[in-house]
Amino acid sequence: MTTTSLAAAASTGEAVQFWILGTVAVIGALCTILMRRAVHSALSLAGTMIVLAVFYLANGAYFLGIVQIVVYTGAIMMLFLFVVMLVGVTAADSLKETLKGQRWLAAACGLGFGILLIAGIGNASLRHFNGLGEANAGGNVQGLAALIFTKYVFAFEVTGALLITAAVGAMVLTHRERTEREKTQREQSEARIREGKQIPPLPAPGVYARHNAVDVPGLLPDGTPSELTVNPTLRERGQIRDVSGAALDELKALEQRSEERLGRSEEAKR
Amino acid sequence: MSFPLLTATAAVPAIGAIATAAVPAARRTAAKWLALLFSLATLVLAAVVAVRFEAGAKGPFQLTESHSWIRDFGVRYELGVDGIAVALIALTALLIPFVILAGWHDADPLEAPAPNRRWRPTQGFFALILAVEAMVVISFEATDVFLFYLFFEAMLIPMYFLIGGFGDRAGADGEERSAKLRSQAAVKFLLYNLAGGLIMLAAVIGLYAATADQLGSGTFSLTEIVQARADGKLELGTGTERLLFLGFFFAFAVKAPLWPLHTWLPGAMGESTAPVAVLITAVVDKVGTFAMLRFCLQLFPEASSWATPVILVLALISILYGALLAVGQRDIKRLVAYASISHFGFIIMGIFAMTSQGQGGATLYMVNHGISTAALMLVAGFLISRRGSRLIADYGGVQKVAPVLAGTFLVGGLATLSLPGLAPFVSEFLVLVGTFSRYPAVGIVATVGIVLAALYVLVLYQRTMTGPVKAEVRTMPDLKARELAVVAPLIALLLFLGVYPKPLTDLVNPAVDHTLSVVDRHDPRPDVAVKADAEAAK
Amino acid sequence: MNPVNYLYLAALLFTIGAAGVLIRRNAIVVFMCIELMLNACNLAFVVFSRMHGNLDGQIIAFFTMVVAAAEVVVGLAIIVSIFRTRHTASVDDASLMKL
Amino acid sequence: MENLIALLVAAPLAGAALLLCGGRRLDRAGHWIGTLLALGSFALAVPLFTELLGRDAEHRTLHQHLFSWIPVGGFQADVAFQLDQLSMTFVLLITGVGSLIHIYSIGYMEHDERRRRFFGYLNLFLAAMLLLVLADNYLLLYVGWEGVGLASYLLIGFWQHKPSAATAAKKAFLVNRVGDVGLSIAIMLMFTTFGTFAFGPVLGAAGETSEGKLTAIGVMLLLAACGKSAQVPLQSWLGDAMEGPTPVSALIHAATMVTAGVYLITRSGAIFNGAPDAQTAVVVVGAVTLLFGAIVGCAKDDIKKALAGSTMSQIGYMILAAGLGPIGYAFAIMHLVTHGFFKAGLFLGAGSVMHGMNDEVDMRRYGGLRKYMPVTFITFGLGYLAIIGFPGLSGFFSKDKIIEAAFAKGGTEGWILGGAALLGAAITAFYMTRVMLMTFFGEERWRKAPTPSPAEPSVEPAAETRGEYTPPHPHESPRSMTIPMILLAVGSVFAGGLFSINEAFVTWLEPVTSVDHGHPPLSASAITTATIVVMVLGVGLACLQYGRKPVPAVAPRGSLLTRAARRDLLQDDFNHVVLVRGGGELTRALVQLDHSVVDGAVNGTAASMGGLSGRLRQAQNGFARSYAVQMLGGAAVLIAVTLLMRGV
Repeated sequence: MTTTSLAAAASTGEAVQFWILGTVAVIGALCTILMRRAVHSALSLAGTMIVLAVFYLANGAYFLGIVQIVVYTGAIMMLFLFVVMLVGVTAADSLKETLKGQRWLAAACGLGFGILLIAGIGNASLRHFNGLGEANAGGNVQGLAALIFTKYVFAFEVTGALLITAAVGAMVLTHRERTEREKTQREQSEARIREGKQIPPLPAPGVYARHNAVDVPGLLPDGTPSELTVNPTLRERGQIRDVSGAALDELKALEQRSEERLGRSEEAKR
Repeated sequence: MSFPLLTATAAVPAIGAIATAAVPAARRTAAKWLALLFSLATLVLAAVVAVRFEAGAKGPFQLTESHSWIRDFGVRYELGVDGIAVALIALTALLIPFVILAGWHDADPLEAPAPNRRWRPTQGFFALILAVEAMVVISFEATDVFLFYLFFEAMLIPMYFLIGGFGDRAGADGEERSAKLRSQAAVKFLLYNLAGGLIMLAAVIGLYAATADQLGSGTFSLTEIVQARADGKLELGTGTERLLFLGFFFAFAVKAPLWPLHTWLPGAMGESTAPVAVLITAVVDKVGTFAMLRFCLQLFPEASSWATPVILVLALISILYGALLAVGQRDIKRLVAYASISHFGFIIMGIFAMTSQGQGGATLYMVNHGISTAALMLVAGFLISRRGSRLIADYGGVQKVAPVLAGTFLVGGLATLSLPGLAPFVSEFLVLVGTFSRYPAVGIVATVGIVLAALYVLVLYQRTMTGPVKAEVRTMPDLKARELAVVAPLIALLLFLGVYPKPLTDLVNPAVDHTLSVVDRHDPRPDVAVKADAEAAK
Repeated sequence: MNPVNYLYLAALLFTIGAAGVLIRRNAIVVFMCIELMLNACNLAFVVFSRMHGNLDGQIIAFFTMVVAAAEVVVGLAIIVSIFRTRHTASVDDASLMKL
Repeated sequence: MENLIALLVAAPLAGAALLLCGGRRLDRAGHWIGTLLALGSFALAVPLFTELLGRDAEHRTLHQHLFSWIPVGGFQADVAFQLDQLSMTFVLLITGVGSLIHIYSIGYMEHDERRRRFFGYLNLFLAAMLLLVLADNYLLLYVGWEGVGLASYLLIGFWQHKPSAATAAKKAFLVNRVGDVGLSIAIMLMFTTFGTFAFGPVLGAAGETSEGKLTAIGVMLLLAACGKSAQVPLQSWLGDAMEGPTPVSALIHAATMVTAGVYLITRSGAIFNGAPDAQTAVVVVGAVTLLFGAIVGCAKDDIKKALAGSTMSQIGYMILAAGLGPIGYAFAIMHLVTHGFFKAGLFLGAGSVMHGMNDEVDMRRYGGLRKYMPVTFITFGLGYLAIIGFPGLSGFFSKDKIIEAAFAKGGTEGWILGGAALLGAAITAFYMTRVMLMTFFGEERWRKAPTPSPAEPSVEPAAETRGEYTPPHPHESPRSMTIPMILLAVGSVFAGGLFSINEAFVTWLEPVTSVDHGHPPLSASAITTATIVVMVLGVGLACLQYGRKPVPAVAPRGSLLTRAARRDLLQDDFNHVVLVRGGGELTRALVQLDHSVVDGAVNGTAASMGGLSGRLRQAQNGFARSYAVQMLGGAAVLIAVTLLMRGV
């Protein structure tokens, strides 16, 4: 779209776009707060953000629109997803309220707040719009750059410092300092021997099944699943996909078929 | 720019406080001597102030210093003294060395400190005393309302720790309980005074707003405001002025303390050690009455006149009530505390009698009461430290085993009942005359206080010092050299000021006259003179 | 259509986000809601910049994004470490503000 | 010459300072120093007296201005002395009798380890008393006034280990303090009325103000006089004051201090002359007291208390005379002086008796002592004759004049007052005779062991009655004690006569106390004869009751009046019930009030605050989300406020 299209009164096209995407955005937001699983929240939030990106573009903030998509939807939301994975995708927290009266208070405050906000906007005299025509004349990015590196250069620098600090902080928070020297393989094996239980290395998952997914436990010769074979984290979350039942059925079928074949062959001998 | 004498007078004890606090824990004695040294240096400076001050000179304040401090709010670092301030600074600087000397061993760590006994850092004790001195001195000097308010409030912090942190060794009840009572008393002291202070803060801000409103640029300077009011540049509405006055007066009445805002005093004085008690009643409380004279009257003349009747009645109640309760006390220190309440009633009555005798007397009263209470209280402290009990009933016949102690105690008591020949008589009589000449009824009722004073002092003396010697008292040693060195000068001073108070009156009179001229009240003329005028007119 | 509607939308989104913060217990979701609120603000900024015809609003929005990024990084790190120690990401379980 | 006046006060003051601050190292020489300084003060007084005599009557007033004491605004108090005939009389009496009693005390207090302090106090008293009579303004007089009060407090309570002594001292000081309030109010009135309180201006301008003011001042002065001179209704302390050592009773509570009230009223004559109502009050007080004291004196078995009662009544005479105005002032002072001699003599005699009877004070334990202590007997006897107004002795002249003056008041008033005075004279004769007989005549009751009597609580039997009773060995007192007694006896014999030789004393005092001779309805001779007659009656009555039949060793129950009189006519009981107990209740109630109401209000506020905060802290549940709710709510409120501000 051209800079001229950013006059005070928005075009009909923009109106249509606003009403459609706006609805989407709101729905996305509602999903964000109502979905029981974090993943779904994250995804619906991403949706809302993309819609917002579009709105940015529509408002002549081309650079911001792109940044919104790249940084937010691309980076930040992915970061969210990573953490969600780390904490547990399937873990769905109950929406049942534990704090007494919290929900009502929240509803009341939120509602009142929103109403007040909208009322404020409503009676603010925002009739007159002068678009970004001349502001974006030299190109939006150039305009921003000019401002950032002249007027807001100090804030810019500070923000940079903030980012670095944040990065370092994240590292510090997540990084665990080793309290003792890492054990050599020899020491580990010796320790194992000394403990006496589970001397050989842990069995790999899915050995006896025709599976090789980490969340599927290996089956013992009698076909029962062995917890040992699964990563303890998954075990804790109870995210073990127990396939032992299916596997046993398959095994039975296999034996039957093989018997049939063997039986035939015996008859042939006589 | 001459040598900032007033700043120095306040700064020396402040530095002393820091230095004393910095002395390593092991060197307790060194800390004591250091504190004593600094207090004496302050005394010297105060003497210099008194000498450099010319009583007759023009202008309300002398030795003034003025620097801009918080420009945006017109807060200035303004110091200046009038005769009243000089007298009180001298009193403070004079008493502190005795307080330190009297409390020489009060803050010594108890030998073999048991777990339930708190370690009492000597350094802290003396540093706090010096800190209090510094703040008191500067609030006597401050002519900027905000500056005054600052230190008026800041004073509470060291006082709080002095009251709550250091008590008599092993009171009649165990250390545990006395410690609890002590902290309660300290909290009460703090809360009372903070409440007063906050109300005053509101009034201070209100005053500033008024000045900012009408003078263009807001100011806290006493002289400027008084001047502006005199010139009619600054017109406070009647209602406003009265509210502001009440705001100021409330704080001062709590500090003074005036009935019914007095109940913090007996606790604070009863639970703290004798030197601290002296510090409270003889030095810190004086700031309240002093501020009534300097700020309430000069800033709000009309309101002061408006409030006079009520205040006089309250003062009267304080006099009689305090005296009666003193009679009823069973605890020596609390008795002295209630006696002080009665005396503060006299002071306030004198201030608001609005006569030169009344206010001059009130100022002398502040000084004399400081000295006399110090004498009585410190001797009582020595007595209590010997027997380890504050209850009057635990004593008896001390006079026989420790005559010097009893004698000094008696002199202190006689000063408290303002016997002629001792300093307090002069001031008390002046206050009475000053009040009587304008409000005869009030003056007459107040004289009842004289009789009651005799009653509680003599009853106290009779029960503790005379009669058959109690068994616990039999081995009581007489005053030691250090204690005598504390009491003797005080008594000498009491005698001197009782016989020749002229230096003090010469110092005070001009200031009082100035105050009265600001308030625009004049002494009533005697009938005969009036009649003579009438004849002359005919 | 009047671009003011964008502002209404922003207000709505902001309120929804706030409500989310209040009712969700999962720290991650709470964070998302905060992001939502920030975005709502950004939208408002952008619209304002259009309204006044200069780019300062967008600059602010830009800074907001950067700060949000930083905040998310640190916040998520905190969540992770909390999860490590307490095996939960519920904000209610971390009621350490009460002594 | 003027400059010596200050020395009069300074000498004993220095003595007091020296002895009280000197410490133990002065113990040995203390009493000599004290006595010497007292004598020195007397030695100073004599040349001053001659100086005054040398001048002519109008210029017999010396002034000495030391320094300005309290200058505040219109309030100008100076330390300045005025020595005129009135003051001079007192100075001689005080220093003279004082010195004698110092000498007497050397012997009397010989065995007391705190003798140095005793002399210190005595000197202090002398200084204060001299200040009182030498001051030239009422405020300085007030200083002396309270100073003597202090000295008497210290001396009454000198034997502090005795609770009774300590209590008596406290009582004396308190009752005096009540009087002092009167004096201070009087001074304030003077200041507001005349703008000054120096004798000259005030008395000079007395005429220029309203009678009401003068009456007020006069009544207040009278109150002060009542306190100091033990006049009804403030007399209750004098009886107990006998707890003090006998020399003290002689000096302070007989000769000098208690007469300060008379001095005050005489000195303020100008004021009273202008206020007849005040004068009436004075004479009433005087008359009542002289009867009151006399009656009490009849009932007491404690010799000192009996004498105390007599002192009271004699001072009643003086006050009465002073209240009569110019007719009486001079005679009041004259009686004061003669009384100073003979009463001091009597007390010293009593002291010497007690000294010989190892401190027994109950006259019922005396008897027939005349042959054991002749000197005491003779001196005491002369004093006795003097006080009952035996013709020719000093008491006769002074008292007779007062009675005349009382009649001369004129009208029924005159008759009443004169009658009272006569009656008083009769009773005086009665009880003094009683004392005389019970002590020096009759059987020697002290030989038998005493039986402690329930009827008379005030008498504590001396030497322990436990075990077998060892009777005392009455003996004459040492020289140091007898000599003063002799001198005083001489004084009490001749003083009155000397003064009356062509009215030397009256003319001497005239310039100060304007004298006018009233005209009694009866001729002077008639009154004199009447006086003698009633005196003889009283003596005769006493002889009948105590001379003829033996005196019971234990006081009989006695009539109602007697029992009342033994209890000081129930005046103490009244005080006890009304003041002591009532006051006690009041203070106790107030202490309660202070704790529960005044303090309680504050504590209540604190408690309620605590409760409120306790409720509030439940909001701080530590859950981040509820904090978030509060934050959002707060934000909402803020927005609402801003919107409202902008007027929605």
